[in-house]
Amino acid sequence: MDFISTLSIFVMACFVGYYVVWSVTPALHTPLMAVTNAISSVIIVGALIAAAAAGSGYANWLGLIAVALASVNIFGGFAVTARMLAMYKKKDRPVPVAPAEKAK
Amino acid sequence: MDFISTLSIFVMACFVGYYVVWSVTPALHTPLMAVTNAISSVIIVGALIAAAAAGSGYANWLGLIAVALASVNIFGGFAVTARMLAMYKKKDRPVPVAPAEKAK
Amino acid sequence: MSGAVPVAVHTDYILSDIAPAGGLSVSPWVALAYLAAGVLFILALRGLSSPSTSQRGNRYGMIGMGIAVVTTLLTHGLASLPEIGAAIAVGGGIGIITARRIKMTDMPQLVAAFHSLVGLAAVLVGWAAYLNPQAFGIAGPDGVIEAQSRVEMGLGIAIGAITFSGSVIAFLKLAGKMSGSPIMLPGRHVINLATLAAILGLIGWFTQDQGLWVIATVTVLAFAIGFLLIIPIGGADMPVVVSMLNSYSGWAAAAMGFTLHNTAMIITGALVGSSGAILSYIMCKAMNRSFISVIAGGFGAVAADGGEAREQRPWKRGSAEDAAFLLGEAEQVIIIPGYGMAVAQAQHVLREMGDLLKARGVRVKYAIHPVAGRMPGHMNVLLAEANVPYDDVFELEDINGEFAQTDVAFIIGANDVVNPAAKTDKTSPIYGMPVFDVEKAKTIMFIKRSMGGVGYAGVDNDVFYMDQTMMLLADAKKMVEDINKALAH
Amino acid sequence: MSGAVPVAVHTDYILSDIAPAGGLSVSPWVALAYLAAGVLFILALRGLSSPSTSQRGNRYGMIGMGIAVVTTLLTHGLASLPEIGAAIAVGGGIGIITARRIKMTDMPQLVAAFHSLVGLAAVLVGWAAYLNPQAFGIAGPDGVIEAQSRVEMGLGIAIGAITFSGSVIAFLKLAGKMSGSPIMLPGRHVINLATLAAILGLIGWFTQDQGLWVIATVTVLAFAIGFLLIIPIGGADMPVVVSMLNSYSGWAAAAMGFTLHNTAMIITGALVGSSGAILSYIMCKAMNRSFISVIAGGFGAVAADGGEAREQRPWKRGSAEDAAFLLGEAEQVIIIPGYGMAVAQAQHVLREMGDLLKARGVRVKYAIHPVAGRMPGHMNVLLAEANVPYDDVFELEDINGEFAQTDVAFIIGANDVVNPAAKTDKTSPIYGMPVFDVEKAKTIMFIKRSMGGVGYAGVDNDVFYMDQTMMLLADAKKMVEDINKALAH
Ligand SMILES: NC(=O)c1ccc[n+]([C@@H]2O[C@H](COP(=O)([O-])OP(=O)(O)OC[C@H]3O[C@@H](n4cnc5c(N)ncnc54)[C@H](OP(=O)(O)O)[C@@H]3O)[C@@H](O)[C@H]2O)c1
Ligand SMILES: NC(=O)c1ccc[n+]([C@@H]2O[C@H](COP(=O)([O-])OP(=O)(O)OC[C@H]3O[C@@H](n4cnc5c(N)ncnc54)[C@H](OP(=O)(O)O)[C@@H]3O)[C@@H](O)[C@H]2O)c1
Repeated sequence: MDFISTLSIFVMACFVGYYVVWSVTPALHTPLMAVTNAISSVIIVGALIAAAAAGSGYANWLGLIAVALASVNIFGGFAVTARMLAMYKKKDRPVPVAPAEKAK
Repeated sequence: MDFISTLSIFVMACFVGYYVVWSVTPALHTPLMAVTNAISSVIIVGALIAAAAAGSGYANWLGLIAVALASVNIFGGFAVTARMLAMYKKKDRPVPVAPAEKAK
Repeated sequence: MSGAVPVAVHTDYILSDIAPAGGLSVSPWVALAYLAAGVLFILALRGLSSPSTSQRGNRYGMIGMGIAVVTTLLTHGLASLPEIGAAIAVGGGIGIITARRIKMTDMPQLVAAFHSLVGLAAVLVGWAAYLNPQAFGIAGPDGVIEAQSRVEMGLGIAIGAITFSGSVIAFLKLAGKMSGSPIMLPGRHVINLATLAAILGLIGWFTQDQGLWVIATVTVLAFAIGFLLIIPIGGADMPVVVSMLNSYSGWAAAAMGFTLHNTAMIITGALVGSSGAILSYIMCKAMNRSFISVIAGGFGAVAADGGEAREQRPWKRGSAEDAAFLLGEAEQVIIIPGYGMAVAQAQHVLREMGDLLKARGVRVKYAIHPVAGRMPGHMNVLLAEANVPYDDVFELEDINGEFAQTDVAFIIGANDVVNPAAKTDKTSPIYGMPVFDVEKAKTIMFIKRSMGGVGYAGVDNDVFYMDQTMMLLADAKKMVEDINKALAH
Repeated sequence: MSGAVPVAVHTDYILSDIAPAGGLSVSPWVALAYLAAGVLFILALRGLSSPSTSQRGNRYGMIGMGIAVVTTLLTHGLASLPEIGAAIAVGGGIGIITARRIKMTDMPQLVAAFHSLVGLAAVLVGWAAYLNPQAFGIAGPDGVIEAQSRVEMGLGIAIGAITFSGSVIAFLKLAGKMSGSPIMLPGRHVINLATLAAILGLIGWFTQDQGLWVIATVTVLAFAIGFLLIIPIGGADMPVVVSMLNSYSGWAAAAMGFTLHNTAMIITGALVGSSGAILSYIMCKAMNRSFISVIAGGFGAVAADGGEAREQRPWKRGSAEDAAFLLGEAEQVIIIPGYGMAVAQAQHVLREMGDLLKARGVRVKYAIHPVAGRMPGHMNVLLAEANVPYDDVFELEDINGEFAQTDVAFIIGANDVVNPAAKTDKTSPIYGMPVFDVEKAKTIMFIKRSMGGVGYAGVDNDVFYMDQTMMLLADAKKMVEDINKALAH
């Protein structure tokens, strides 16, 4: 994969990002921040390569630490997003008539 | 440029196309058809390669014909789009008070 | 194996960087130029998101095309420049003259005609690539084309050929040079599927056998299926077909882009492909029909039969003077233009009428249904041509609530888009299509030429027979001219 | 040239396909898997266009991440699998527990904390790539890294380090572990620009000299500038900063993606980069401030001064019983929540209040300003947590016309977003920001803790002193509980 291909993909992805993010409904902007956080941990790919590679003890250790850090984000980010979205989900169903008890 | 890069660019471009076209205002759907027509004549790139290449008389001729056909589209498509858009443009200015004469 | 034509090595390139044995490896600057062209095309379509940015967008498109053409010429030799210049001049001249001369009402035909050219160009480019694969960097000196390129080439040629012949039929039907009524061959679905299967099979075979007969047969079959697919579709369904063919021309360009590893072509192909597909989808949805039912064809035929038993019920006829009086007294008038306005070329006199009414203090609004006319945005272009202010033009959802506060709903050459059967009659072919609630207006004026004429869907319209409806039977342009005369008095 | 550590050739790959001398050429299936991961991430964000598709979107995101991780492990050896598994387990465990435990009101801090981790991970990956470039396929056996990769690596490390230290400060300020007031160093703009220039210069130098000191200096300087950039920004501006850092973390991932030629990372980087940039833009625009003025810092300081001379004018205090009475009699109540509601965690009792009022036949609507609270969508999440029906929640433009027909505008912990100075007072720091027209409502109820407390912008609010305004001074949760008690009687 040469540089220009990579660049082309990047440029196209920037356009996609621009449009896809504008299409997110404002009510879901907080989950958006959480889920982008989770997916930006795709940096774990680099971390895994470093952790799995033979050769340099330092690089291995840095990789392993990075794997752990990225994992916090991945699991935490998706989980907290799922938790938030589940709240919105509830309200797609008909409104409960007397939900006051549950609230406290 | 390997196949997967090309494919990646294509996939991203499909997403871009999807969003960019949905963002076109319905009032401009006719100009949209005209301008997509014009840009799809980018096939002229292939035609030029064939027309410019030495080696095969047939391929040269096919290329030249394709160049001419694509040129009809390019010039015609952009020109007719410009003509249509100029009409919309007029109305961005304040409405003329007595334009009834011009209409016939 | 007759088609592989070994050629001499090229010598006349300026920035030659073709790796002769398979796989174009172009210089980064060239690749960057094509990427820039692709990005400019994206910006061109993006500009269409509002009328104020649209002209700039169109210019981006032109610049993009200029970059693509110049880059190609610089990298692929200027030896044949005179011939190429001549070809561009001839084609460009024809294109510009056509674009200048064409009437706005003929836009659907023009688009169909232009598509056919793109389709044919794709076929020719595919053939040229087959005959001279080294020039495209897809074969070694032995003339053997890479398998992947063969598939792409075959697909490009096939899609291009379908686009060509399909667009020709669509053009003929739209231009009225061929009967719009669907021509139904017996067993056509079987024939079509078999032909399609044959084309795909041959493209597969082509990876094994580079023979001329394979690609020639693919071409012929694809031309044939283009005809076969479009012939049974009624003239009124042509706009969906045109848009679908637009989409095809995009995919054909993309297929050639894969062969040439050309970013500009790939991006454009995807843009045009999506664009056509989305417009087809929008049209089908606004008509509440499935894409499959449009493509399966035969719609016009059924409709013409279903629309006969009519005119039993009483209805009221009005004169231009009656109409002018009521319009002049109104507080708010909503004008609903449709296909008939385009046929009659009544847009200019209609705008005059709007101006006359405004001068009397009447609030005038134009309501445009997403499928009014015969092409997406058809009415908008015509009203724009007639200088109707953009702010007076409303879309269905934005104005439909206003009919209850409207004195006159002025229907000019529209029919299906105001038919309440779409809301009430489950058996109607237009059931489910969103329509204007004209029946809520105090008075309805309905311009058409005769009580016998039907709209696109060929169904009767209850609005004709309503108490508050005044039928104005005449050619739309004539009728509005008469109304204007009466208003001017 | 001290940093190039030549290493042994790797032997333990399963699908090893690294071309050792520069340029990763991966198997098509692997590249396809990364592309699929990228597409799934796009679909994840796309799902957020509506609450009903959002959960599916989140699952797409998880699947995409799974594909990326598994693909990497399969192609880069399972030798260290136990260690890697342990690292994932520890990190994942911490992540899940945090996600479960965190209060919804603490979401801004959590996001900031998570960003800092992404930033740090990017720095570590960059360093690992520097120390063991062969593993990443960016250097030959001699350990000399390609120039282009050095630039990408340097940028990735620098952006990652800025993201890390900036996010740490943002976290500390948002969590109240550090004073929110801006800390202004003298000459900070000069220091910052010089540091940035030094970083870029060193990255340029790095292409010539692969020495450890270069990259180490870049790292240290980038950590420093992260602190320097964020320290002078007031605590209240932190949400814009968090979003901006989100954007940075995306660009850092993209830079590493260029190094690894990894489609998933490039796509994700672009998505996250755009997302953060657009959210920052939305926030700045909704506050009518320029991004530059936010980044230049010092906003909180000015505001705190400007907001002192107050409380000269008369105002009316109400009790919970008064409020309950008026609310119970109303036909329509619009509730405007703000940052104070989040601080007081009053969302659940507020929903209860809404239910009690609805049971009495009052129409209850919630109006959410785009920058209410401290983070985009902040109020929506809290109301969603409290089970407020989605249909009762309106955005600014959709509800602002309704205040004239509203009996009670119920402002709970909001302040700036209802301040009419934004419409009238050109000297106000919030001038030009769109606000709710609460002054058109018959009665205004205003919950805050004291007449002295100011909102984010630190300015006085004319609404306090209006004839129809009833100040309800108390903690928001306490006040609403009292109102609910009174309503229940
Ligand atoms: N816009 C698109 O993209 C698109 C695409 C595909 C299909 N369609 C279909 O096209 C239809 C469009 O609806 P529409 O309401 O615009 O038109 P329509 O339903 O086709 O009706 C056209 C009307 O105009 C009248 N008319 C024709 N020529 C006239 C003339 N010279 N002077 C006065 N009246 C004339 C016709 O009646 P007379 O013959 O009695 O005069 C008829 O009532 C919809 O059914 C839609 O689904 C639209
Ligand atoms: N949402 C975003 O993305 C974002 C991002 C950056 C900046 N901002 C800024 O944040 C501001 C948001 O405006 P806002 O109207 O939501 O809030 P605000 O203007 O910050 O006002 C908060 C109000 O809540 C009151 N309050 C605080 N704690 C309370 C408690 N426990 N009980 C009752 N009342 C309490 C405060 O007064 P007392 O202290 O007297 O109680 C104050 O009046 C805007 O200026 C916006 O520009 C928002």
